[in-house]
Amino acid sequence: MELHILLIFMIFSAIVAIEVKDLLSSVIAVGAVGFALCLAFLILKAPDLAITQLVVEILCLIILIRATINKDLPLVIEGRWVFNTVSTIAFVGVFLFFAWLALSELPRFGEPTMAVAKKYLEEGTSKTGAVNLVTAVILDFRAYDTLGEATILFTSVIGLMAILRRPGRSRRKKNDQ
Amino acid sequence: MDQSNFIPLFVIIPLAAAFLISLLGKFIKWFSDAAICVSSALLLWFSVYAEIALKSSAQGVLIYKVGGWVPPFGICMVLDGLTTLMLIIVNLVSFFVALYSLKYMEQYTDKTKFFTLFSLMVCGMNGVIITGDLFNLYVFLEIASIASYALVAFGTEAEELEASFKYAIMGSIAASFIFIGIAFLYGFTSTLNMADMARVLSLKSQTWVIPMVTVLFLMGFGFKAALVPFHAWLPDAHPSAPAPISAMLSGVLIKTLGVYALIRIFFNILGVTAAYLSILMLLGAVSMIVGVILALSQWDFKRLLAYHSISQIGYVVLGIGLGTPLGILGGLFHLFNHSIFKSLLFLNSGAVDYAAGTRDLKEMGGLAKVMPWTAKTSLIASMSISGVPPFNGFFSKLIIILACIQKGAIAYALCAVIGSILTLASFMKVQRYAFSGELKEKLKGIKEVPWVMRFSMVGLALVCVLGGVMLLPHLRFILDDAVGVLLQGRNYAAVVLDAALK
Amino acid sequence: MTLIVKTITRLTVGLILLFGIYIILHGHLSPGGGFAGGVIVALSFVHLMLAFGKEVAAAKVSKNLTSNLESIGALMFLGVSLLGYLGGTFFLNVLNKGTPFKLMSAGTIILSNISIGIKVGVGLFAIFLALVVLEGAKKGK
Amino acid sequence: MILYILCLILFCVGLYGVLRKRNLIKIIVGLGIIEYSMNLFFVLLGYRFHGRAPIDAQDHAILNMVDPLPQALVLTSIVIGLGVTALLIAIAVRIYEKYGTFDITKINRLKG
Repeated sequence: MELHILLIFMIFSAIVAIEVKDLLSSVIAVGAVGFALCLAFLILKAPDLAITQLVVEILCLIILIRATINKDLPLVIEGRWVFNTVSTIAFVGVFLFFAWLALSELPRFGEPTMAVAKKYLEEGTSKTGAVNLVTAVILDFRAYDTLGEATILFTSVIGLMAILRRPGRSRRKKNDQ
Repeated sequence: MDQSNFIPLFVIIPLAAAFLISLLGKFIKWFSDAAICVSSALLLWFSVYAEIALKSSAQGVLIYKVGGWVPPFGICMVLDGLTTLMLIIVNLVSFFVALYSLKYMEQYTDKTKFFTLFSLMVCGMNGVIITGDLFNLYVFLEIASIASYALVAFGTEAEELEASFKYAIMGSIAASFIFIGIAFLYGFTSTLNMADMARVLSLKSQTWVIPMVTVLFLMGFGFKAALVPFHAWLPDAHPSAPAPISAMLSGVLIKTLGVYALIRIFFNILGVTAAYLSILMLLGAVSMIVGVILALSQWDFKRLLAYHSISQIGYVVLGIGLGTPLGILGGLFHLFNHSIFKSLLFLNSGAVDYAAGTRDLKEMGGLAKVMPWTAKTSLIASMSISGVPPFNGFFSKLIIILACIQKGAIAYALCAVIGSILTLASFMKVQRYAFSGELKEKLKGIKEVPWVMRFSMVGLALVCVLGGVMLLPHLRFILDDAVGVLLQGRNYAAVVLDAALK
Repeated sequence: MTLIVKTITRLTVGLILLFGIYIILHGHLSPGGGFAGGVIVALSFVHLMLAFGKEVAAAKVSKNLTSNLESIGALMFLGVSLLGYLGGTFFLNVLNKGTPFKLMSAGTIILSNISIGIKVGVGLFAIFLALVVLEGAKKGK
Repeated sequence: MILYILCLILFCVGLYGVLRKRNLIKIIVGLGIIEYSMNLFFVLLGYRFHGRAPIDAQDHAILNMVDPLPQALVLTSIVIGLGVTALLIAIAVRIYEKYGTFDITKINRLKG
């Protein structure tokens, strides 16, 4: 039940974050969604994710606030809003309807099949020596994924440095001279 | 196990190169150039070696169990016919492009960051190709995508940043669709290994899960492959990138992340039916026609090429969507050919940009006199892309059209012929305005590009001319193995799991 | 920032850093691990910077140091994965698994956690530096 | 079931924000919401009623743990989200510098 309330709260804050005119308020509202998500992870018995989500959320908020502060706040003028609203609602309706059909064939909520995960639960500690089975999965059974994950962060740091460097070109084009 | 020990090297080599370049490249001037050359040459060698190793293996598929965990509990790498074909394509193109960018990238600052990102992008593509695990595919797809977002904006001019932002947003939405699709599949099958997933899917009955997942993957990978309703980012992103990166993006990235992942998942995991195939054919035909029509009115050299990428991807998807052995053969062969001649064309456009400093076709003219190498290689590439015999593009287009007729899809065959004619017209325009005619006064002083850039263009042009030999009986096994992998459908599960348990 | 903020920062920043290191080292025993711990380590430095001002920070910390450390962290993780080749397979957990519930257990997992912690901590701090401090400092003028 | 649908509604809200808003920061915020919703969706799939966190205890065996695999995958996905967000903010900051606005109706030198 508490999950339902949290999710409704998240949807509400998300709508606020999308619709509010002030950029700072928008960023703070999305922070609220993130912290609610962190609580949801705790309720879903995922403490690793809750910690990670919490700290990542803090970092994202700091960066987003510093990036948006003192920047312009353009008026959002939506053209053709009737058409847009109708098409959006139609898309969402179709998407949710088919998702509902497909979801009803999945195992019911709270009773996953766990074909592969059963083995992790049974043998994880004895085979890897790690007590925290999530760590056992990410750093032993699926460590190759984690290599990819570390590489993604590396890529985005290098990419960010590359984008922020100036000047970008060392030689001006000839016809500009 | 011994036989397959080299498979992780396809990821380890570019990763190690990327990390070392970013660490040492700042202190040692020549290090980044040397490292990128060595790593791409090694990768090319290993992808040829993979073909040999696969040929000599007993089961026709090599499995590498990462960390020694038996699939589906760990991640495994799968090397089969389709994988080796894709590896050869990616590493061949990236080798020539790496050589080309040694000189070309001197126009930009901070070459070490460029080579780091380039290496990471190659690593991501190789990872996508060799993995046998669905979530791992997603992770490596993101590596390649993030590297490409950053590389599109590498020049940090306003247009480049704008294109990169658009591309990153579209790409992230596509990735989120793929992620939701993977979540659905995981919820249903409770496994992530592609072979195991195919096995479970063929055992459990369902009516709506696979259609839902199909649509999600079609949107996700369709974005990455720039099929027509999802193509809006491509004509901005590809021309904005530096020329070597345009060559990589158009030449191999959209094929690896889009077409390869799409067909691998559709054919080998979800299982294809006539309905899905007809969707693929329709998307392919629409992309083919719309892309080429949009290309006709372009005057920017690189934008024109980018629109042609959409059109040519349409050929590939149409050929594969036919679902017949001949059609798939044509589609895969065209995939190979297109990656060669499209990268060559983008390198040509980069050479023109490097020497003459313009991308506008109206400002060029008579460049054949001052840049003979560029002009000749671009003529070869133009003939290839328009399907003029005896260049490689002719054979693959012919096979696709024949396969259409064989299957009775005359309308699609007509579309393919019309698309080809329009392509020819468009490239006649390029040749006419850029290379032939009178040399303009402003362009009198320009020189041919340096020899490394010429070398990569000539190398790719040679592959274009000789591409047809892939159809000879001795070399045809490369393509036939790849076709066989797709045609086996969900038997992929049995083949891979058997080989993994040995 | 005011004196209150600076004083409290002096008192707490060490604790945050220690907590991050604890999270990294106990990744295989309790929730957390290299990634979460790395972010906490990065946040402790971010905290310091936000309190003591960007001018001081931008002058003191060089961007080269962070990016070098990050590459080293990434290389370390790749090295841990290559350690598996000692046992014959990429990413094999070759080291002694030890007894569960002890700090020194789980073979290579603890090494991976440390290298990811370094990489993530330094990488995110580099993002913060580049995006907030250096950009912000330039804007402020 | 209702939880899954609520989660997908959150996804749609994010998608609406990305596709319909004109401000770069709003678009990034929308993408963040999409990432939250897809992470939550995956974790929901692994939940078991009356489950325990997947960490062994020293003195007694814990039965009925939740599925650790989605948690491991979502951990990866959170990092991917962070990387993409950081990169997008960098691009947005540079665009702001070049154009002096976050409004995409004014950022249209490319024809599309």
